[in-house]
Amino acid sequence: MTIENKINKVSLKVKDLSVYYGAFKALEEISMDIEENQVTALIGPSGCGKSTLLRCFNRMNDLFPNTKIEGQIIYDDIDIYSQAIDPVLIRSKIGMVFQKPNPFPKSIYDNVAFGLKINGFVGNYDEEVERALIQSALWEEVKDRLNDNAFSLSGGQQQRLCMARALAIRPDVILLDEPTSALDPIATVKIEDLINVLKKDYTIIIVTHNMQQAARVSDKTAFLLSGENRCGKLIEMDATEKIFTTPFKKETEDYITGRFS
Amino acid sequence: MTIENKINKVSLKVKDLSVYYGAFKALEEISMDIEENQVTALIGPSGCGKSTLLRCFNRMNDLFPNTKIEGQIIYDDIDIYSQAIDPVLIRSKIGMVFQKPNPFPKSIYDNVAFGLKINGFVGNYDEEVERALIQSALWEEVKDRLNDNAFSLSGGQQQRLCMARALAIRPDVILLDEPTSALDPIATVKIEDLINVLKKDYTIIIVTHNMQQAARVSDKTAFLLSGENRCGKLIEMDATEKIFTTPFKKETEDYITGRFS
Amino acid sequence: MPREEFDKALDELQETIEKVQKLVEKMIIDSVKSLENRDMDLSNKVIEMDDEVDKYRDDLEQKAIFLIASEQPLATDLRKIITTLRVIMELERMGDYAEGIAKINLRIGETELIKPLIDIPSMSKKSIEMMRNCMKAYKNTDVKLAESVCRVDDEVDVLKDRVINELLQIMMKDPSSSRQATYLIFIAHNLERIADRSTNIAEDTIFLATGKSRSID
Amino acid sequence: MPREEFDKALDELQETIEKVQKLVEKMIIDSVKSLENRDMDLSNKVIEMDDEVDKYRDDLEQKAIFLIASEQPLATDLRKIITTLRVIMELERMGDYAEGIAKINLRIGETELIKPLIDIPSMSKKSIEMMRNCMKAYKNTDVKLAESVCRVDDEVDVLKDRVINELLQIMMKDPSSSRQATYLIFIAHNLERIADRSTNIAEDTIFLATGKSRSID
Amino acid sequence: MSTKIDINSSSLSRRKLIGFLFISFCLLGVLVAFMGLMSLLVQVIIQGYEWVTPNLIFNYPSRHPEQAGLWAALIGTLYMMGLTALITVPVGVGAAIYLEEYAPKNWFTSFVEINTSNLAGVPSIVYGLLGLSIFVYFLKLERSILAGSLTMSLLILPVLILTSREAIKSVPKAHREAAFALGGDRWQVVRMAVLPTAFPGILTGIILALSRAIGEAAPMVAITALVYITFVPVTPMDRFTVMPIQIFNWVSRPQDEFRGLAAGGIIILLILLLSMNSIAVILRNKYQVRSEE
Amino acid sequence: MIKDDKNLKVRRSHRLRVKIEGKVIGFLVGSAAFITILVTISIVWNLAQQSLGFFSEISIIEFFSSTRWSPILIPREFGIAPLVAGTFLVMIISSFVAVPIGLAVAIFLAEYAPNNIRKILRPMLEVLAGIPTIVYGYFALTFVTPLLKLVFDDMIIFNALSAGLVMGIMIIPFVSSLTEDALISVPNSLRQASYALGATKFETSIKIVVPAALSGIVAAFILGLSRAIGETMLVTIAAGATPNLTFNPIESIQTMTAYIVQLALGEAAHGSVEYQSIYAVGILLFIITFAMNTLGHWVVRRWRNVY
Ligand SMILES: Nc1ncnc2c1ncn2[C@@H]1O[C@H](COP(=O)(O)OP(=O)(O)OP(=O)(O)O)[C@@H](O)[C@H]1O
Ligand SMILES: Nc1ncnc2c1ncn2[C@@H]1O[C@H](COP(=O)(O)OP(=O)(O)OP(=O)(O)O)[C@@H](O)[C@H]1O
Ligand SMILES: [Mg+2]
Ligand SMILES: [Mg+2]
Ligand SMILES: O=P([O-])([O-])[O-]
Repeated sequence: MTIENKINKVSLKVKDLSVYYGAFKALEEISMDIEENQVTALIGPSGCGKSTLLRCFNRMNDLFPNTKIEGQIIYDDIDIYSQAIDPVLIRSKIGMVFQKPNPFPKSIYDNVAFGLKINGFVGNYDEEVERALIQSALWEEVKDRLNDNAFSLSGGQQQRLCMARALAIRPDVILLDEPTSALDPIATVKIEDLINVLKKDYTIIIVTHNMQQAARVSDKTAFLLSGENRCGKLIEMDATEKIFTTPFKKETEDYITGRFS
Repeated sequence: MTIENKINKVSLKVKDLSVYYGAFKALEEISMDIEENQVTALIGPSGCGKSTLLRCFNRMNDLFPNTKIEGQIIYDDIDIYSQAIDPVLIRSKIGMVFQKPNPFPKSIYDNVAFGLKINGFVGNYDEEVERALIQSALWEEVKDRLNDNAFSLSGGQQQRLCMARALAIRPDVILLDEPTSALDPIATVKIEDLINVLKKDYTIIIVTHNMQQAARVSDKTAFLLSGENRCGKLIEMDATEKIFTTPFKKETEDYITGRFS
Repeated sequence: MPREEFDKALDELQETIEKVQKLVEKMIIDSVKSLENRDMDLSNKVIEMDDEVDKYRDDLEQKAIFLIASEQPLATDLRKIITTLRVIMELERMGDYAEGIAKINLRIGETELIKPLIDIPSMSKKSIEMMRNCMKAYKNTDVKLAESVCRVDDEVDVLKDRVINELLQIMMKDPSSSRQATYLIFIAHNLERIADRSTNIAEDTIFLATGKSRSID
Repeated sequence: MPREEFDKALDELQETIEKVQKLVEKMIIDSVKSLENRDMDLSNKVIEMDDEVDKYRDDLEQKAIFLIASEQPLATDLRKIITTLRVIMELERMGDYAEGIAKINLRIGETELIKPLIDIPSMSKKSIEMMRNCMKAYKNTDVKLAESVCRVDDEVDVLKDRVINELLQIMMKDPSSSRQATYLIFIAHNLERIADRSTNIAEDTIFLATGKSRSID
Repeated sequence: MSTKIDINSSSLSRRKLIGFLFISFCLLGVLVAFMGLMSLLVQVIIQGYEWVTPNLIFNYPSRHPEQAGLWAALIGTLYMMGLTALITVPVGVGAAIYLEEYAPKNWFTSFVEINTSNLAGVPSIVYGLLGLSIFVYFLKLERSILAGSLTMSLLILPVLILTSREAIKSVPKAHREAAFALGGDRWQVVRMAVLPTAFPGILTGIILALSRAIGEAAPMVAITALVYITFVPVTPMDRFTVMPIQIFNWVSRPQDEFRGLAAGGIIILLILLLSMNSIAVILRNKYQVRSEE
Repeated sequence: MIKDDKNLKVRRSHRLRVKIEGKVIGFLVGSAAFITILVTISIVWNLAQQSLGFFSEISIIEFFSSTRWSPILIPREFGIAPLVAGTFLVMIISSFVAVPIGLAVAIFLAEYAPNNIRKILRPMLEVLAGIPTIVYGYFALTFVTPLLKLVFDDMIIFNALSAGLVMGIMIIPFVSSLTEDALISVPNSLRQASYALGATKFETSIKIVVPAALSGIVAAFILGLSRAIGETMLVTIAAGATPNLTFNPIESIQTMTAYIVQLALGEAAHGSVEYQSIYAVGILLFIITFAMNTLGHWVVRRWRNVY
């Protein structure tokens, strides 16, 4: 058997996290460890709170009115929800890529450089932009047209550009919310390959509806499910191979085999 | 071996069909037989002309300006593109369901009755609406709320409502253009089950990007591919099991195994 | 209930398996019977039945593979299909052994047997019982029953050794009976292998139930 | 090039297969060598090697099944993985036969052999050659080569019959050698089964290449 | 860049300060805008509230401020609105339907399209000039209420076409496709699938366009020439006046009493307008929520 | 024939009726669209014809080069410069008010205002945008001018400054609602992307949202100013009736539109040069605003980002 529960360093530690949208409790007492330089997949039926949980990691939920958080997320020995922490700082350490490619209506170069400028980077911008584009496997395709508008790229290229944009500010963690659901199969494969390369240097958390994708790219998989009261809970978290071949919980098995109703 | 090439009655016979959008040739000399009471799947990479071909079957392409058709589609011994034929008549015999559920902002009942009204149906509307809803496996879920707005239904229910709407006017053929691509997995399964039931009474043509779906629901599969000049051709058409286990053409194999670039 | 079609397809696979099981059982019974009764016709019939089993096997493999292709099964579903592929293979091989027994019977020809058959029929009975139990265990994913099947296998081994020893005695006493004795030894060997196959199916059942691999041996 | 990761995974499976092939080859060679040289230590080593083969087998099955789960393979890809599962099974069984030979050797014990070994080593050579060829055919999806392997199988069958007849003669002449002769007959039988397994792999190769099922037999 | 989170990043506090200054500026802008507009309303109310009497509504204009009233103008306004609506609504909505649903996409339709949006921006006084020379002199309608209505129709026609087109455009293409796929004729598709959905939007457009027409004074100045009207128009060929004109008339007089009277008239006019506008806004908000579902 | 209505019972005449109905309606709506073309043609033809009469008596050179506009008082002189200057003076003053404040209001509403505040403010602005211009004129004359007189005591009652400031206030709702539309049409995903990169709200608004909506914002400014040029009653009431080639805001001036009103009120004899002069002014006004509107729409079309 090669399924080993390797013990890796914990990058993000979630402790008893509950999330409320107004009076509605979207997530209840989630606790999990996100390990460093591993890909963690969040799976579960629609509306179980995967995106909500993902957005907690970089405090994007702060942007929605009436959101309330209980519990902690420990990153770098600090609770990112503690008073002293400005979410802006967190977000420059924990990058995010969204479901639909959303490049800015600027040149390819400016898209990648945006985060650097915002964060007051002093140094060689060209170098950093090139590095980020190489890392996101886009450099070869765009190096001769860095000043073209980002919208001139195909959907898959746009998504990789969004990856480059996130990578440019050298985050530790990258959050991906269904990054390929708007892409065709070929572009999807490219993004998955990219994730496989990036996990050597980054901690990655990915939300996906595609179970095969979770199986392909991730090391750990967490299964969330919302119960009667529509409130999401963590049912099971384990090595990906384990989850997809012999999950421990019946709910997981039912969901994975499509017998969940 | 159970892969048998049963000979069924031909419902729609495509003969040397070419389609032009202005000067651009989107499809080149397609010839195929669509068999009665069978599900035929059209697969192929994005932009190869699947939707274009599908729209030829009920002359929906007429609605786009500058579309030109060469060749014939024989239905009921008549070329549906001959001068004498009014496309409106064709469309009441060959129904269509689209990618995104598109119910009208009316009540559930009015949605289903819409086509009946358009076609000047005289008779018991209630009966017909019920029949169509039963056929589309939606009756049980909506029978107590027929006057609710159709938007109050979930995505999957909406799509089944669109099926019912198409079924209400008793078509012979149903065209489905990626009918589940906007739905979640559970709703998808329901639509697939529905297709499996409907094929006993209807000839069905389905465009899908999901190869497993094509494999699950269809009896025959046609693989289209566009070449250098972006012009779509029919590469191979055969029994579905054959296409997905041992396709004849290398292009098909490459596409199916995801090695197409 | 979701995945109805898929569940139906899985049930169909199971039905085919059961059909094959019945066939193979009959083959084993008939082959031993033909040996006991020196019934060459029956032996020939057994040999013919093997073709039928092969056809079922091919059909089922085809279907199972297409099912994997079309349904993207995961977890238990996937194990179920993979196990089906393994089980049908074991059954088919069991059929081959029965066919082998029939063929040996033809080789022995219309002569009298050198000794009355006692242990061989009881080996055959044990094997068939094992087969039934393992298939029951498989059908119901019954790990306990599967494990018990593995234990019965030892009894068959003991019987086999007894048969061989006995036949060796006969050979030593009466060298002219060597050929037939050797044939009978092979028949015992075949029956023992049939029992082994049941053990394999039992192990497949454990894999199906737990995902644990079979190398417990 | 798309599906790089998947192709890499397929290559890994192939590598494991080749490793196991080498191991099993060594087991066969060593088991026959231990028989020729009356080398009990070597026999014991062969028996130990079987565990290693089993481990590889389990590992590969695990990986292959996960690959099916995660990559949704279709057409050739799917056949490739299914075939890999079959091939590893055949190889493992071949290892079992080699182990069987080694075990029989232990049973024969430290006594002299009743006759010099001629046909058994040449059977072993033929089987190994078959194995190499069928694995080559499998690796390169070479249908021609696979078909040729099936033909060599007949030669092995002829050899086996010769060995059995010869041993039967010896038994009749010298009943006291019956036991050892029977053992040697089983060894020949095992070698023949090894060759059969190669034929199976050759048939799997044909399935892989064409999708046609194996019941050509 | 460091890996550790730097809690007291100084550059961050600078960035935050800039952001704070900016929002302060924005708030100041909002304050000024609303102060300006509010002081307008307050000014009008302060000066005019005591002039809002039954006299103001039911009397004819007079040289004596305390006897002067809006009656002729009020009826004139309503009369003109009715006529304008009769003329504009069928033409405007029809043109919008044609442009959105029937017209092939070619140079002609794109010309019409650009043309309507430009017409919507043509100063209202130019429409007044147009009405003056075409309706008053060329067609010899004199300075009649019909000439006024026709002029006003020209003025609001582009606006109505634009808003109706927006409303029609906002009906998803998918609805049309679905209706066509059910065997619908083009007109059936428009009538049964498009117009019901577009209706609230079109209605909003109509109300907004009419309320614009009520407030417009400039073209009416050109048509009516500010004559002194002390009767209520009966036939479409009668001379007339409208409320903004009457108010303008009062504003232009130097006496403070007339200024107060003007303020009173403005209050009446605003009440009429605000209620129409509010209906439109409410209608649109309701309709927007629906389409988001 | 296609197995028509094999199963479905339908009225026989139905298809035919639908067909005829469709044809008639098609014709009707087509003619409605044609009317809009007629309107344009008649505007241009009418203005051109009338002003041709004017230019046959007054040379076009004098019209553009003379700096005095005195259509009634002898010596009559028809130099358009003072009217144009007056018009642009008011427009420029109003742009100083409307552009920054309109932008600030729009950014506040689109980016900062919490939902409930936006829900109140936006309709309020829209309703205010519907207040007739005559009311603004009244406001300028009776409120702003007296207020300004406290500062500039030598100011004339009718002056460009008061009219311009109120004009600015008047077009704020127009500018801000167009601008807000442009800002709101920037998809939220861009804002989220920016926040996710560690941008503050200010940085997101200014560096992402505003540039992304720039074409719409510029168009809003242009269209707003075009409106200021064409505005009539406000300037007629508050800015005076003194054609005056000056850029001093506290003087009395006359705009093109105010001139037209003045003449139209005076019942200038139909066919006289004075009567025709308003059409000459009108066509110039038409050309200027038409050009600005075309520019505004072109900016939107040309630079719009398609998401
Ligand atoms: N901003 C919000 N305000 C209120 N409720 C919200 C908000 N965002 C999400 N929700 C609710 O919280 C629950 C979880 O939503 P979330 O988007 O996290 O689910 P998800 O698992 O990502 O679903 P999906 O797979 O459809 O993306 C849902 O019931 C959703 O309706
Ligand atoms: N109305 C149209 N006018 C001009 N070109 C069109 C039109 N519709 C489709 N095309 C072009 O025709 C080709 C085939 O398009 P079609 O939509 O049929 O492809 P498809 O196979 O359905 O693709 P997808 O899988 O993305 O839906 C494409 O190159 C497309 O750009
Ligand atoms: Mg989500
Ligand atoms: Mg398509
Ligand atoms: O086929 P077997 O010899 O392994 O039973």
